Amino acid sequence: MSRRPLVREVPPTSWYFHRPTYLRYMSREITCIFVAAYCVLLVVGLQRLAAGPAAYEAFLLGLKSADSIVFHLLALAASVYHAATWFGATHKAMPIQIGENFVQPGVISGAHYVVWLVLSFVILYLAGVF
Amino acid sequence: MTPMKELRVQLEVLRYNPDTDTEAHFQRYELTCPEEWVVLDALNTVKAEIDPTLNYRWSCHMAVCGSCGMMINGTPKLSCHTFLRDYEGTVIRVEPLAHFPIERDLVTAPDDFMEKLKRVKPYIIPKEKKPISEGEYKQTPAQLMKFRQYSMCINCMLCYAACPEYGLTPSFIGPAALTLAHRYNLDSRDGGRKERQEVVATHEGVWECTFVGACSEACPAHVDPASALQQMKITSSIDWIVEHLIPGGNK
Amino acid sequence: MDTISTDVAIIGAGGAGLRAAIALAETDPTLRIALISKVYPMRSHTCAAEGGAAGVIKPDDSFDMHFDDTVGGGDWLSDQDCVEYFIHEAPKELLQLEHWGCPWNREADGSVAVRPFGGMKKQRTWFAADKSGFHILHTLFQTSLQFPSITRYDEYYALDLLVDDGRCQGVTAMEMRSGQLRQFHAKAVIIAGGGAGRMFPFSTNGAIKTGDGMAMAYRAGAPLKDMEFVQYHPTGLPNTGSLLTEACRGEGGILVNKNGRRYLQDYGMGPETPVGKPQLKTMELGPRDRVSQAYWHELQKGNTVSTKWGDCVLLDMRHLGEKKINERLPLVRELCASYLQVDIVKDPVPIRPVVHYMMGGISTNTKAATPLPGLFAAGECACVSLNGANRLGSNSLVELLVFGRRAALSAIEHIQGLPASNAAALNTRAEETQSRINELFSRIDGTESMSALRKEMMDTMEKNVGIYRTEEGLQEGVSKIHELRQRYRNIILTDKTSVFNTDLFQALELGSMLDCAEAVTVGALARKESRGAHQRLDYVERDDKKFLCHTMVYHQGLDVPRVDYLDVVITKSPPGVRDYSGDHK
Amino acid sequence: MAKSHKPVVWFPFAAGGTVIAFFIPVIVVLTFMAALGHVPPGLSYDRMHAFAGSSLGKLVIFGVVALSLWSSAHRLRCTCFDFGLRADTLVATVLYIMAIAGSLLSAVYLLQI
Ligand SMILES: Cc1cc2nc3c(=O)[nH]c(=O)nc-3n(C[C@H](O)[C@H](O)[C@H](O)COP(=O)(O)OP(=O)(O)OC[C@H]3O[C@@H](n4cnc5c(N)ncnc54)[C@H](O)[C@@H]3O)c2cc1C
Ligand code: SF4
Ligand code: F3S
Ligand code: FES
Repeated sequence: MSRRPLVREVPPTSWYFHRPTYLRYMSREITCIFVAAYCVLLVVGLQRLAAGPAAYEAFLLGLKSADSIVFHLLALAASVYHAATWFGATHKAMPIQIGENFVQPGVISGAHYVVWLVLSFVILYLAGVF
Repeated sequence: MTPMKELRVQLEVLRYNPDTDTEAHFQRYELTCPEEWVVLDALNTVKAEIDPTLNYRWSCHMAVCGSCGMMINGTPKLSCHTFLRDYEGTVIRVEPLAHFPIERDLVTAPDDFMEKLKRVKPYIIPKEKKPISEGEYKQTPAQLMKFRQYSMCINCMLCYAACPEYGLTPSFIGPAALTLAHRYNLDSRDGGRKERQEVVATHEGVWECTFVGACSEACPAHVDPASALQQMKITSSIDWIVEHLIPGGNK
Repeated sequence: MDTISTDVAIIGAGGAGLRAAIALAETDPTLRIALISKVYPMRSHTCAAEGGAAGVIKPDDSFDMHFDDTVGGGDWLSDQDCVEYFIHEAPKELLQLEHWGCPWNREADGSVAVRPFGGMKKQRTWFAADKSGFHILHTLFQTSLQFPSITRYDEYYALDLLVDDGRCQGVTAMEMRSGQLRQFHAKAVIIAGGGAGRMFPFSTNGAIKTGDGMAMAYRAGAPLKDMEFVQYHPTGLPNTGSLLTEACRGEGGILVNKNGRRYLQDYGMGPETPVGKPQLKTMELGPRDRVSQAYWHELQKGNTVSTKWGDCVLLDMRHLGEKKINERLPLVRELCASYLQVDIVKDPVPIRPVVHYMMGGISTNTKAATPLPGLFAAGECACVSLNGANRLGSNSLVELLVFGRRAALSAIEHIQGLPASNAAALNTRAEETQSRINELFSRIDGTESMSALRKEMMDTMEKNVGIYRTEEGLQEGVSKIHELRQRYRNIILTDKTSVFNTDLFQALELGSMLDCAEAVTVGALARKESRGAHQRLDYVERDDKKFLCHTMVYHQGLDVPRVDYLDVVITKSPPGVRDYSGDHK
Repeated sequence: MAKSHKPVVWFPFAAGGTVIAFFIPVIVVLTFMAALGHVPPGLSYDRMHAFAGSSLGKLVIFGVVALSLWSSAHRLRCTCFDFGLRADTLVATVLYIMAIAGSLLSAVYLLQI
């Protein structure tokens, strides 16, 4: 008798349960569901804004519900998680070499976080939060 | 002389022999080993003293030849660089590298990987040819460092076993081969990027990668294939823009 | 049995085999080349070489100096015509590798950087961090992928040469994944099968270095040359035997005994040089044979440190600082951290000498030709008599390249106008191999266990053919190995299946190692002098009157092999004194 | 093998990923405050209308919404595949059309302001 290699198929619908790494990856990927849903909310908000003050006020008032709070919490968690994974990976996509050495990953992602925080505060400030 | 501490080791090894088996099954071995040993040492002891019919590949015992990749408790690892002390008190499950056909026991068939390596043209396609008598191509340390990390790949295929996209879509050229293309693309002596793009920029090339990152996590040589692939996605995208959106850009 | 017809068959796809294949393909693209290897090319043990490769390139260096270092380092047992050819080819080959993309370390101006190495008067070792062999091997392998005329037979285990009409015309090899035997009919055969360090229990060599190539040629009638010269590397990890490259000392690491004394000064390699300022060709940069021998003396004097891994001396690199260590010796740091749990930045590492390299091998001339027509050999399996009685670190990697290429050119010369071969006769030879395998499989009355036999061989080699040797010990070694060869005929295979049967391959490898081990012991017993790596406690002096010659060992079936001698080629450097006392005497 | 046209969808995906990372969290915080009943002054009709009325405002809002939508749609496409939904072309078509539709709608609304 001779060769009879055993081919093991990857189960297409459940593979990500096999390793924690895969679960982490999938959780990063499914943040997009919440982000997408939130974008839909933004589009609706724009429509209301275009429809006049009454419609817009109603829209803002409509946000005030328990469901909406839960949804916002999920969207916030998803978008922050997305941001963290994104900043953590930019040094891979766009490494910066100065002379012989590469800028440390921590420095690049750190710089991103700083810009992020500043930007967020500016926006919050412009929105009159403080 | 301080005596060496010993560990009781339990291995659960996937066995498959095409001559006698229709399916793979686990076999358990128990033995006592010095605590500083690696999984490969334990396997070698099993083969020499318990079961000579157990088969696996190894050679260097110093994590450089790339022969001894296996799934250890579900994670792709070099068995010569996986320490028993990290698994104290547990059963260590040893399986052949995932995503490759099992030839026998822990021996897999790497044909697909070997074929893909070749496809990316992993050799210098010189920018300008020059005879040996004219000496070396000058390359500054900075130019060297640009690609050095990507030249460290030992072809152990752990990244292929780690990458789910390769498992799901076996036509994917995969992390190590693509990274090797990137290594030559980044080399100041090389002028072959355009040729390699014919493979790199296809569907089966970088675009099959969804940046899972498991390849880089698994890589024992710290090559970071995930980063190479991300960089190639960016350069390939720029290529596309130049070719399609800039008049005369596809020359 | 399937027959594969080819022009040149190469056995071994390490540095030497790949270099030969590329040279063949480049020189004559119409040649069909079969590259046969029992492991995938990049698994070959060339990948483990760390330190680097020597070639004259810098303006302050000269061919003469490289010549003198090599001949003196080899204790005048090198053939000087061979050394001459080698030193001139070396830089060309290293540049060729550079053109093929090898990531050599560089100077700030972009030229290739060199580092100091043991026994070398000048800095001339090209390096790629401490992974030089790895990069050489991968560069060669990847370069070879562009030549369609090279057909690889990966994981084919070569068994016997096919000899007919007084010339070598092919080889039999087993496809490991199917267990099928194939015969390769070739006009010329190049063996590049690597070393045989695995005869010893404690070795830097990978599992594949079992001397198959040497044994194959030896059984086919080609003599093995200078096999008694076995190099011990002074700095191996005491548990795994993994190598800590000579570059550790080249960069400034020092060796100390349990009293903190840099003991090398007591063995003709002093006076002491300042710590962290290594001086070429003295103290820690003495040649490997001397440095390893000094360890043995320290052990006798009770000056070694006793650790849980046995007796050791200490290699101290702390003063190099973390930056330099990470830059130049990252692999060394990693190896010590993971296998010994010692951080070389903070602590000295316990080390001891470990079997490393075979100076001896299949006898070849400067053209890489063996005395058997049609058979060529290169790399560690060959003894072209470059390394003499002691190889200088970083000459071997270049030897692979220089003589790998040379073997290819000689093979091309050989196949011009060759008479047609007699396929039927070759077939008969191949059938003999098949029967040998069949007999091994069908043997049911075997009583010897392979792993037990292997252990006895290793123990014998360590005990009787180690750093220092005696008449008595060698006598015992010869008769023990001879006995093991007889008992080997009685080993029993546990695994009798066909696919990737490593039980079978280990048995075959053991056979190869026993053949080589016998050549080593017999040669060592006959050489009643001390020279380079061959040190006898009962004949402590070098004896140029009687032994300025190569040992040639001929296979005699199951009998004790025949020993003969061949003169050393001396062209311009008469035997002299090996001086490693540095500049200030 | 022909070269892939993936860059057409991947480039906006990557740009969108960056936009999401930098902008969406803080925007979520703003509407979250509204959800909690403390509408930030900047979210009042007047100020939003003024902002969306300016051409810079239009551009910013459109950029954020369109790129984020696109990025999410593309990622969702890959995720569907990862979950075992193998009708990739269909999934891609549906999701990309939805993203484009969302972007067009927001453009229309913005132009109405
Ligand atoms: C740890 C270490 C470090 C070293 N460092 C240095 C250094 O810094 N500088 C230096 O100059 N030298 C160094 N050396 C020495 C040098 O690396 C080796 O001598 C050299 O690599 C040998 O190369 P090779 O091509 O002859 O054999 P290898 O690379 O060992 O290849 C042997 C080939 O033969 C094949 N083969 C063997 N048997 C069979 C068979 N039966 N059938 C089919 N194929 C077979 C194998 O598959 C393999 O492809 C070092 C050696 C070691 C072990
Ligand atoms: S990239 Fe890393 S994991 Fe993949 S083959 Fe190379 S060394 Fe192995
Ligand atoms: S794991 Fe696979 S998907 Fe990409 S980042 Fe690595 S190749
Ligand atoms: S044995 Fe070489 S990598 Fe493990």
